Amino acid sequence: MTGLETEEILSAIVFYLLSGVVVGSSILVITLRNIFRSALFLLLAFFATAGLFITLDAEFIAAVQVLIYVGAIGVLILFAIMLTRRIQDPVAKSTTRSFILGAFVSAAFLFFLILILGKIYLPPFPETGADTEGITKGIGRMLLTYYLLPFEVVSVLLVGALIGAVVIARKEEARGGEPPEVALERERKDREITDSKPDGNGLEQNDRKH
Amino acid sequence: MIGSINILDILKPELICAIVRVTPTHYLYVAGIVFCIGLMGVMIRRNAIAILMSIELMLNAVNIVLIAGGRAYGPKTYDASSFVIFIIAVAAAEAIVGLALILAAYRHMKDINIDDMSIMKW
Amino acid sequence: MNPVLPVLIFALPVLSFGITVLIGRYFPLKGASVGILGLVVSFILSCVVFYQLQVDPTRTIDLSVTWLDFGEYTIDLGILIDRFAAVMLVVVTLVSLCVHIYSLGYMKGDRRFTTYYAYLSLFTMSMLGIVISNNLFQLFVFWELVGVSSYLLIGFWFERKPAAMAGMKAFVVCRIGDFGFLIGILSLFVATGTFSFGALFGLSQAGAISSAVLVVGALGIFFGAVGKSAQLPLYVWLPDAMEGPTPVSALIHAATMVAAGVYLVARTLPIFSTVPQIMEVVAWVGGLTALFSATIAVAQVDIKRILAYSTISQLGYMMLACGVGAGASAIFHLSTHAFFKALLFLGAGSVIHSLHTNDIREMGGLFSNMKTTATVFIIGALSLAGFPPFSGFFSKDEIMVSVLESGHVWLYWIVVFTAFLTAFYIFRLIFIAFFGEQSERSKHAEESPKVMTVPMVVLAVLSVVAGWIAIPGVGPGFAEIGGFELHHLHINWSAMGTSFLVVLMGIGVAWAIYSRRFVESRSIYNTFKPISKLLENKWYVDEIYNFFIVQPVIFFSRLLFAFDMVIVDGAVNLAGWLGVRLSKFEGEFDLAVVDGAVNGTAWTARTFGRAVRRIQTGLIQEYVIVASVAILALIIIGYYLM
Amino acid sequence: MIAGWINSCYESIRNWWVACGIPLVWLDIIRAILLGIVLAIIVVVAVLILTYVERKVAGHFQSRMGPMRVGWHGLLQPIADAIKLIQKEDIVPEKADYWVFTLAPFVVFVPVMMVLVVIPFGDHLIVQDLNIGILYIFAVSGIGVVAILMGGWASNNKWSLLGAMRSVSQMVSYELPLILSVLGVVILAGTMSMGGIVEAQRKMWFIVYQPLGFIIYLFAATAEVNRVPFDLPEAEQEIVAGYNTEYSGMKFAMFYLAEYANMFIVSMIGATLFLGGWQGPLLPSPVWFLIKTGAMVFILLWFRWTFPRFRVDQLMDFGWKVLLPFAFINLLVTALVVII
Repeated sequence: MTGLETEEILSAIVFYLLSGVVVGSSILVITLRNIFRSALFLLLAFFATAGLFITLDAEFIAAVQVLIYVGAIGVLILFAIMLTRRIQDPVAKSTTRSFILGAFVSAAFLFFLILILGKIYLPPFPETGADTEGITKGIGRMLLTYYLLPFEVVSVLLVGALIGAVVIARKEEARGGEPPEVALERERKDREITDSKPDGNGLEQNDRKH
Repeated sequence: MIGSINILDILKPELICAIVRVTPTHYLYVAGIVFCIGLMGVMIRRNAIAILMSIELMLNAVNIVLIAGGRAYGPKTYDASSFVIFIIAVAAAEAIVGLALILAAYRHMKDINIDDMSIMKW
Repeated sequence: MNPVLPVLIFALPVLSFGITVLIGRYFPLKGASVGILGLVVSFILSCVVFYQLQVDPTRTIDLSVTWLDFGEYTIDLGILIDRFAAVMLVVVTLVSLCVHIYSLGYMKGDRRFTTYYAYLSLFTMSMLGIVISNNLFQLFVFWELVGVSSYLLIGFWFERKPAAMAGMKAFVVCRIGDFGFLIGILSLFVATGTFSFGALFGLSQAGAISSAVLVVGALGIFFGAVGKSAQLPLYVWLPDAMEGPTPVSALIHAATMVAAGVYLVARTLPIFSTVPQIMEVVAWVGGLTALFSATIAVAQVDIKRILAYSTISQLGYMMLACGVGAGASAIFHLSTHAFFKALLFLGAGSVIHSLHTNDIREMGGLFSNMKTTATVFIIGALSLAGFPPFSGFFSKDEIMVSVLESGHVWLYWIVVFTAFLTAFYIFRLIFIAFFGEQSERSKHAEESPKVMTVPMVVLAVLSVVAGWIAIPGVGPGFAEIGGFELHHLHINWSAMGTSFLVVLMGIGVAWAIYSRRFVESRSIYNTFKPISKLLENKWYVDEIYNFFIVQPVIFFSRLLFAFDMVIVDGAVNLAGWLGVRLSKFEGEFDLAVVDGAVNGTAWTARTFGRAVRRIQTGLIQEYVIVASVAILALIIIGYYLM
Repeated sequence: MIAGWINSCYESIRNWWVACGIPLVWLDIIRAILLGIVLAIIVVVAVLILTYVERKVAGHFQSRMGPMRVGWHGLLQPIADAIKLIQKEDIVPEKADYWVFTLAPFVVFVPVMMVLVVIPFGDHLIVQDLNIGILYIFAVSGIGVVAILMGGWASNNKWSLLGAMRSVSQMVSYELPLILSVLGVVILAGTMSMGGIVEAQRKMWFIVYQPLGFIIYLFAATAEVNRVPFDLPEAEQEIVAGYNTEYSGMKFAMFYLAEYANMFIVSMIGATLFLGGWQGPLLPSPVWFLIKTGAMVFILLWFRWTFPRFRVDQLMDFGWKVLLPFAFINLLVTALVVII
């Protein structure tokens, strides 16, 4: 192996290991039938991505990645799964009708993406590592000077998302304060009525149920 | 690189060197693969939460590209990192709202099967 | 000096405004505590800033940040804190603080108590904004905010029609001035591309701006100041503004807001000084306003109106000082006037609060029942009259000397005469209201609560001592406020003597007529009946405006209305009639031809739509696939083009 | 002193290594593995002692003696407990998600080990002084939450699931005040590195400048490690034993270990951030660090036997309506003071 330093081989091993984990667990995320496990593999993919960030000298981003993706978004997803599934739910079918078409389109996507990436030239990594002292400081300065407006917009977005989520997800207790059983019952009836209602626009009832 | 190569060429030392020596392009390939996996997940999964997770995967792939590019174009620029911060923030917002919507839909339909959420047509 | 301090001074009222408006009810004293607390801190910080600048005048702050970037032009936000601004900061926060505290008693039990304090905070914030601005644009923004809060406060009791009308009048009259102001600002901006004071001063002093632009700019700025500082001819709103709560009158229409115009002219004096003609205009407008409104004040019977006209008169003094180039004297008088006039208004408020009347003829002998109020009122009056050693004496003397030394002899005599009138009318008020026989109402008068008297006492002390800093060797002197040299620090004994004599005369005449009654006032009134009538009716200015401006406008509007009714409506009706006829015919046509076409179209669309709607399955993923295919197509095209 | 000795040993090994011509990287790897083992031993020992101390302290708070039988004053009690736990049958419920169920106890240990990497145990006694130290700590401690969710879900038991959800919602809610309270320290120190923060307290402990921050940290940390009065996730009377209801034997021991280790770790972090870390006169630095950590641990134990348990709504109210606003105020005031 000419011209390869031990450090290079090691960093290659680290890189291939981490990207193997990222790609492998990504595949598992979309193929596993057990949604809880695929969420766990999603977290693993995020975690390994944080590792990739560290190989790119972006420790701060890596920490933020773990903090937000694993600690916040991941937990949120797990929560949502817990609230919407039971562990023994029969998983009849995890794929859509258009499974084959979708798989084909994304495979084509990947093929052409790789073709194009083969044409892209990026300079090799500069020898000097990122100035690790200043990366946090640098990002902070960037966010509060040059990117101040986007920063503010993002904070507004977060607040909006927070309020929106609360409004969407909260139980509809405002409806006259009826107890939940009654509300559920009424809702069920409502739905039955809507379902059985003829369309009313004169067009024949067609493929509503596939 | 994927083009027409004699299978024996793989044994050539230059090529091995090119594969082993990690360059930004390597990261781009990984990101591209992860992105397409995410895209596929969006297209083929029935479970709404799985779709949301696939979207997160795609965003994650974009983050890898940005960080690798930022590293490649010099350590003194923090634009890429700032962008990643924004992306993470937006992803968080998206996850919050998405999951809230899924919960609301679940309460309404007792299921989160995307195939069944097709009442929004004509 | 740390720029955080002045920003904090400004930010605290902003904060207390926000808090009071949103959640003020939940705080102690129904929200008043928020404003008062914020102002106390602001005041202390202002004192710190003032002190720091007094010790070391070089620590001026002039900071800007770009707010809007239009490429060619940028609009900056910034602060400029020099001694000049520091004086104003202290005066504004102090008077505002006194008024805040005083209002606790005066506004007690009002339905919209919290709202009132929110307005006060809003006003304080905008006034401080004017003071710390370092460019005309920002100043204009706060200028308008001051106008808004003034409108809100004058019309605070908007259930009463006069109050609502007065608010509108103030707003509209000020808008006229602001229009000129805007023209002035914009002409300067178009010529120079900057709003910043520093840049504008530099350019105008260096002669880089053409004199025409300077004339328009300076005149425009002065016009704005005329509106806000109630100078001739736009003073008419100020007396009416007395419909607002009295503490508001003290704060806005005596001490701070009306002073904004003077502050503006003094601040932009470097621009004015390059166009002597405009300076001349400023001086004469100021002098005439002083005289004119003093004459009106002589014949009024409403205690607040007397004070209002007196305010206009004193503002005339300040404007006059600006006009003769003595900006520092103007600011000096502005500060002392802020103290003693606020004091007088608060005193008047105390009297009104107790007697429930504004008419001085229904008062009399109040001294025995309201000792504190009467004492501080007299102190304020002495200060206003310019009686040594009260503060008004020093500041007014500065202005007189400035006028005399600038060579305006006529103006000097006008000023002297006005000083006489000032002493006369204010002591007329005192002798009628506080001495002599007790009237029915006065017998039941009671002293106001502590929360009202304490701020008055504070202001009274300041009214006495604020002027002493002008005595050489006593205070630091106002020598270099804002970089304007007060070039005559020596004492001009003849001017001082004249003014003292005149003041004594004024007081004496008032005493003779209204206290000793050597001459019956009624007989004077009858002797000079035409003049008295004229003064009593304020020179009929409101009537003149009404006749020459308001009535023509109304007449013109009526004319247009009539035109509208007869000709426009006629045309419309005709068109309508024609339309109906035409429609009838068209209806026939419609049924036969158009409907056929429409039905045909609908049929086509429906048949087509039935075929096409199958694409819209409602399944997200199929949409995603379609979108991806489209992107994929783009990628492939891009790949083969690359 | 100790650090010097360790360093000189390492230097000599390193020189020998280089002389042998083997790349240094391998030495680094071996060193990392060794350090991991050392840290694991430290954790296990610390937890053994901690269980003993807790029982003793609890006993004395209640005018009892605590464990007395095994060894002198019951000193060997923790070891006996450990042997008992190891010997127990390892049961996996039939309907459980086997892999997730088995993995959860190991995942819960990941953050424990990862956090220890950046704790300065003494003068230069720190495995790796990352310059994003505090951020790193909070980032990896999020993994513990995932482990709890895994355990709760995989048990396929409603008490476990409820316990896990309670526990996680509590930890997520209290993470905000925790981070915000620590940000005050970061602002004062001007660095996120743990070593740097200890260095910044050379003159004065940060507890003096940040008393409010310290109190918030104390409460939030207590809630983070699910201790009384925030031990709702394990409220025996309500939901049996929370997320680890179904666990037994070694797996339970792992959870148990992690819980005590976490308690120890928050105490160490608190001691580092607010009490000046290893700094102190006369005694060697690790001893000072142990003393301060011990004090923090004692406060946590004290809490346990002093306060009654919160109700769920009280818990959330306290976190969001009391701690969080105060944490914001603390942060704001600190920032303002530092700017001015």
